[in-house]
Amino acid sequence: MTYSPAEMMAVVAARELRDGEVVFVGIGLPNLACNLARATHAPRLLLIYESGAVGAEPERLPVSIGDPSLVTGSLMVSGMADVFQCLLQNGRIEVGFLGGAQIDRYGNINTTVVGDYARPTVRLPGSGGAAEIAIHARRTVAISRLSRRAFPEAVDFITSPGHRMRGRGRRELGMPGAGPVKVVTDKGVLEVEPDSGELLLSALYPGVALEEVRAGVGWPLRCRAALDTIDPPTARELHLLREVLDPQRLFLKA
Amino acid sequence: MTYSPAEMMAVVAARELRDGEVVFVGIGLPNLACNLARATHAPRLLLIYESGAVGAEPERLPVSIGDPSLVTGSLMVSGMADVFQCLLQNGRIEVGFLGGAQIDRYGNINTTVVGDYARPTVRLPGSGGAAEIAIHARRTVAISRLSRRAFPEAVDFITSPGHRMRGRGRRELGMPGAGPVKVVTDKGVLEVEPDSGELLLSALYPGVALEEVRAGVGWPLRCRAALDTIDPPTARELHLLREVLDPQRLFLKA
Amino acid sequence: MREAVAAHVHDGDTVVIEGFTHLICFAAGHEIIRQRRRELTLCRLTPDLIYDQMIAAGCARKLVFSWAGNPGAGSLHAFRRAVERKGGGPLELEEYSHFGMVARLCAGAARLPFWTLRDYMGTDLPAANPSIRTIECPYTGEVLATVPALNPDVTIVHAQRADAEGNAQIWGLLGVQKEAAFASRRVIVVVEELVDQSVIRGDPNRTLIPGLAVDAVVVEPWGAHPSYAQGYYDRDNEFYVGWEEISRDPAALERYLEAMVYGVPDRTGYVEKCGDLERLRAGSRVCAGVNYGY
Amino acid sequence: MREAVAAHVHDGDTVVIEGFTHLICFAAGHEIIRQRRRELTLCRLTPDLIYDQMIAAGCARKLVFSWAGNPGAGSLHAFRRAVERKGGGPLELEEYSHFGMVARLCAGAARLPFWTLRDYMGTDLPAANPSIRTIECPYTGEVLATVPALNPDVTIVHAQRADAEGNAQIWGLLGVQKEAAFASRRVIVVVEELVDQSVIRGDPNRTLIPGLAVDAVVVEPWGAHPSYAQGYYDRDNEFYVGWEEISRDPAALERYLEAMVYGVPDRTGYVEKCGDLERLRAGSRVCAGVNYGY
Repeated sequence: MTYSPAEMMAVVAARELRDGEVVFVGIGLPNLACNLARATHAPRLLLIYESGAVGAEPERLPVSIGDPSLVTGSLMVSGMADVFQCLLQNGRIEVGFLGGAQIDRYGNINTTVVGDYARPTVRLPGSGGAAEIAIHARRTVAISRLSRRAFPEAVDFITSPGHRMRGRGRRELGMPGAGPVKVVTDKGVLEVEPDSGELLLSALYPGVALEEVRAGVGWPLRCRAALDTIDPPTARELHLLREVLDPQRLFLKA
Repeated sequence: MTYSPAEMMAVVAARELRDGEVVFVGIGLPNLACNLARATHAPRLLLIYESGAVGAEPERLPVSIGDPSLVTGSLMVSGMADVFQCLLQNGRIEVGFLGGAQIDRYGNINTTVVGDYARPTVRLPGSGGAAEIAIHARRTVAISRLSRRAFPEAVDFITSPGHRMRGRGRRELGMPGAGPVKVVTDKGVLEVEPDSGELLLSALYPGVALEEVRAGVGWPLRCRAALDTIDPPTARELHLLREVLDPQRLFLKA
Repeated sequence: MREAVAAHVHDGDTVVIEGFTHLICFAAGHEIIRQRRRELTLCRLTPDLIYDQMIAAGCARKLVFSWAGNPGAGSLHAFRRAVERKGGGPLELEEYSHFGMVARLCAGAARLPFWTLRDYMGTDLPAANPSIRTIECPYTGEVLATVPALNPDVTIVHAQRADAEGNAQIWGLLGVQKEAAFASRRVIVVVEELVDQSVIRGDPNRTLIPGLAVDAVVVEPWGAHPSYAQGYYDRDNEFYVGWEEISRDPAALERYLEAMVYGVPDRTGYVEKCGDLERLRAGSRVCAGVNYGY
Repeated sequence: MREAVAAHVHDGDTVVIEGFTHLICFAAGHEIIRQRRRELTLCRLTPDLIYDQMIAAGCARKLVFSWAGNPGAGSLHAFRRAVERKGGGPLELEEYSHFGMVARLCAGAARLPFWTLRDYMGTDLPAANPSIRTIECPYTGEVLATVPALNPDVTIVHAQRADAEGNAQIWGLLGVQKEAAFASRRVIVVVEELVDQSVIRGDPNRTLIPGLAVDAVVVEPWGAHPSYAQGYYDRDNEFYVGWEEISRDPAALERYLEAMVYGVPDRTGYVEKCGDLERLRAGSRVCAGVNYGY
């Protein structure tokens, strides 16, 4: 069965989630991944959106993290002061999802500017909650398509800290969470090497050559000693994604 | 028409309130005073209880500041973090009521201990919200019966600051509110002298001699240059207190 | 309740049973007394009758509080005997104002080490409690008060209703229950009614404490008596007024504990022994619903 | 609305129109554009289409924000042109994360000069914004981040309903509206429905903003369109998606403002010109009430 890179990314991200975990969800692929996990191996996954919806079970595909369908039938609605103080800063979020225009060798993510901050070439949206998710969630999973532009040696601006920031580590800086332990791309998975804080290739998707991954990364990418094998999407996973979760292909286009 | 000291105190306190003011209400005489004011000259008085009930219109006489009748039919229920941060510290409370076992020459109030803090002769309840009400309400009105024990030259413990604390003034200490500008007693009214911060006699109740007041105060009480006249309770005020607001005489006993 | 207290309340723990007049979980306090927990640090804004009973029963080493009276009725005499050294105690005290206690729980809930407030200038409270300190604003240079975070070992919250996962809904006075629950290492939610999760999901804005913060759910109708539960039963004010006489006399207080706490196996036994609680049953003032449609 | 904006929004003011996706008061933003307010400091977590329009219309001198995108649909191009100096601007920026903006409003609402949070270590945000500072905990010595209070001149909040005194009830997403209202010198509440005070008093736990903090109440059905009001109407997602094309082209944006803002006298005119908004009308998912009896 053929499948698109977006479908593979949603499936791989879903498999990262364990049943019963509390997840801070973003819109798009992270939302699809969470709902795919709930429909398969993690029915008790608890979804929290930074908008304040806790335990959401949307009856339609939400088009934003503030979609009304995330409220109706949810377990709780929190004001945003509680979301950030009592849930995130309190340490209640086990997994956070992040995406970004740039992810660098040490897992730092940039969603602020391309170029200089004061006179940017491209002005991106900014942090939103990403800075604090990267700091507080017990672990985060980043999702991004490989390209030299998207994976530079060092990001232009650190919006969400990774594992080494200007030479300093997370622990030294007092960050509670473990940071972006995995990066799910369209060709394979990168994982952090604990001592160096550097992202290494840990798995290639079926049929992808190592050189294809290296071509999309702006630093000399090292590989973990043994690469994990990743199964392609199952028929059931593809069925759920295509027929149930995103039948209009809003987020699964490519 | 005869009336009790408690009735006179409730009436005098009620007359201190202006229509439309936001009042932090205590139980007992302050509550009666507020509801008397609402029933007479101040129908738009807004009652807030530190328990979180805002705009309460209790259908029975509340026996505590957390009475359920303060919630039913109120305008809003706030959690206590909001009560203290968004309402009181925010400066939204125009009048606060305070009582206390001891009130001294400078309007300092003690509701903590008689005697030494570590080995008290009498352990009183403590501050509750009184410390912050005394600091933040735009002005406060204290209600207390005169006696040498209750009005010492200096309180054993400053729970709620008055106008001079160990020689330092409110402004110097950075207090937003004006403090206890009036003390309503069972024989007359004391008011603060702005420059000295000292409580002076500003009014005697009908038929009370100056010496009766002085006998109940533990310092050489000075009088304001001209004393105010205070009318006795009207028939309507007494009717409201006795028949409508406290028919069981829970708080009007003596 | 027996299992929840056995599992989550240990000797030496810092314990919070919150609820401001409303929803004070006497059922949990009584079970802690029955299980003879010792050396507890009891924290509450208003110790109320429940901590007076726990102090009398010998559960407490220390009290952290802001107003220790019998609201509208008099004194907490077991507390006073301990503090005034008149046959009770010793009992260590750590005293704040209400705002200070609220702020301690706000800090605990936010997992910050302290909270800032504009308070205590001119009062003798900082001299009595060295944990009340100051900090300088990094923008204006103003000096403001601070209190340290309170992170209890266990918090017990009484709620009108919750589902089996502990998603708890409270209406009426909210006190500091949300902050206390989030500040705590372990949380027991005690409810008047266990409801299907669809009831919770039907009105998610009513949820105060999410199940993800809750370790045990206990169903205990009348569990807040003689305190009250809005929409379920009124406060037993006669009992509050009568406590003045009971607590003033150590022998009477001991007889009360024997009869109503040690002398009953559980809350059901207490309710039966109380006799006619139906007189306190709430009248009906049901509000209209709102539309969650889109 | 015309009177409320004329009375409470002045040139040079710091203005907050809050609402996280939900209840964004486009009606107020359009009226501010129509009254040609200038030199405003616009603050919002998510500038959204409404501030993109206000920036395009020349109302803004400065933007204080934390996420400037078109949620789920693309960019805010008027904002980008100003920042990237491609024909727009100049526009001064003051940038935080969401938590930082929330914390600034928490401090403002509590009338404290700053708020403490555990954030920003390792990020480049403090280098970009010198208002992000640090403080040392007086108990543990830990260094924590601070942000300064935000106290706007005027905050505009859209609510489902309020009484004539401005006691406002909101359900669904709550965002930071309560904090923004309490932080602000002046507050305008815009509602879908003006209700009798008995409706508010029937369910006091639903009230988010009390009338004592409100300076003006404006009734403006559909006032949040193309944003949404839970229980009243859904988000007009087609408009959000379509904004990408409008805002990308300065001429198209200008035509939009001419037609839908300058070209209508008020919100009623806007609603008429929008045509069939009924397609967005919310379905019915009315929750059950709770008992406030005692």
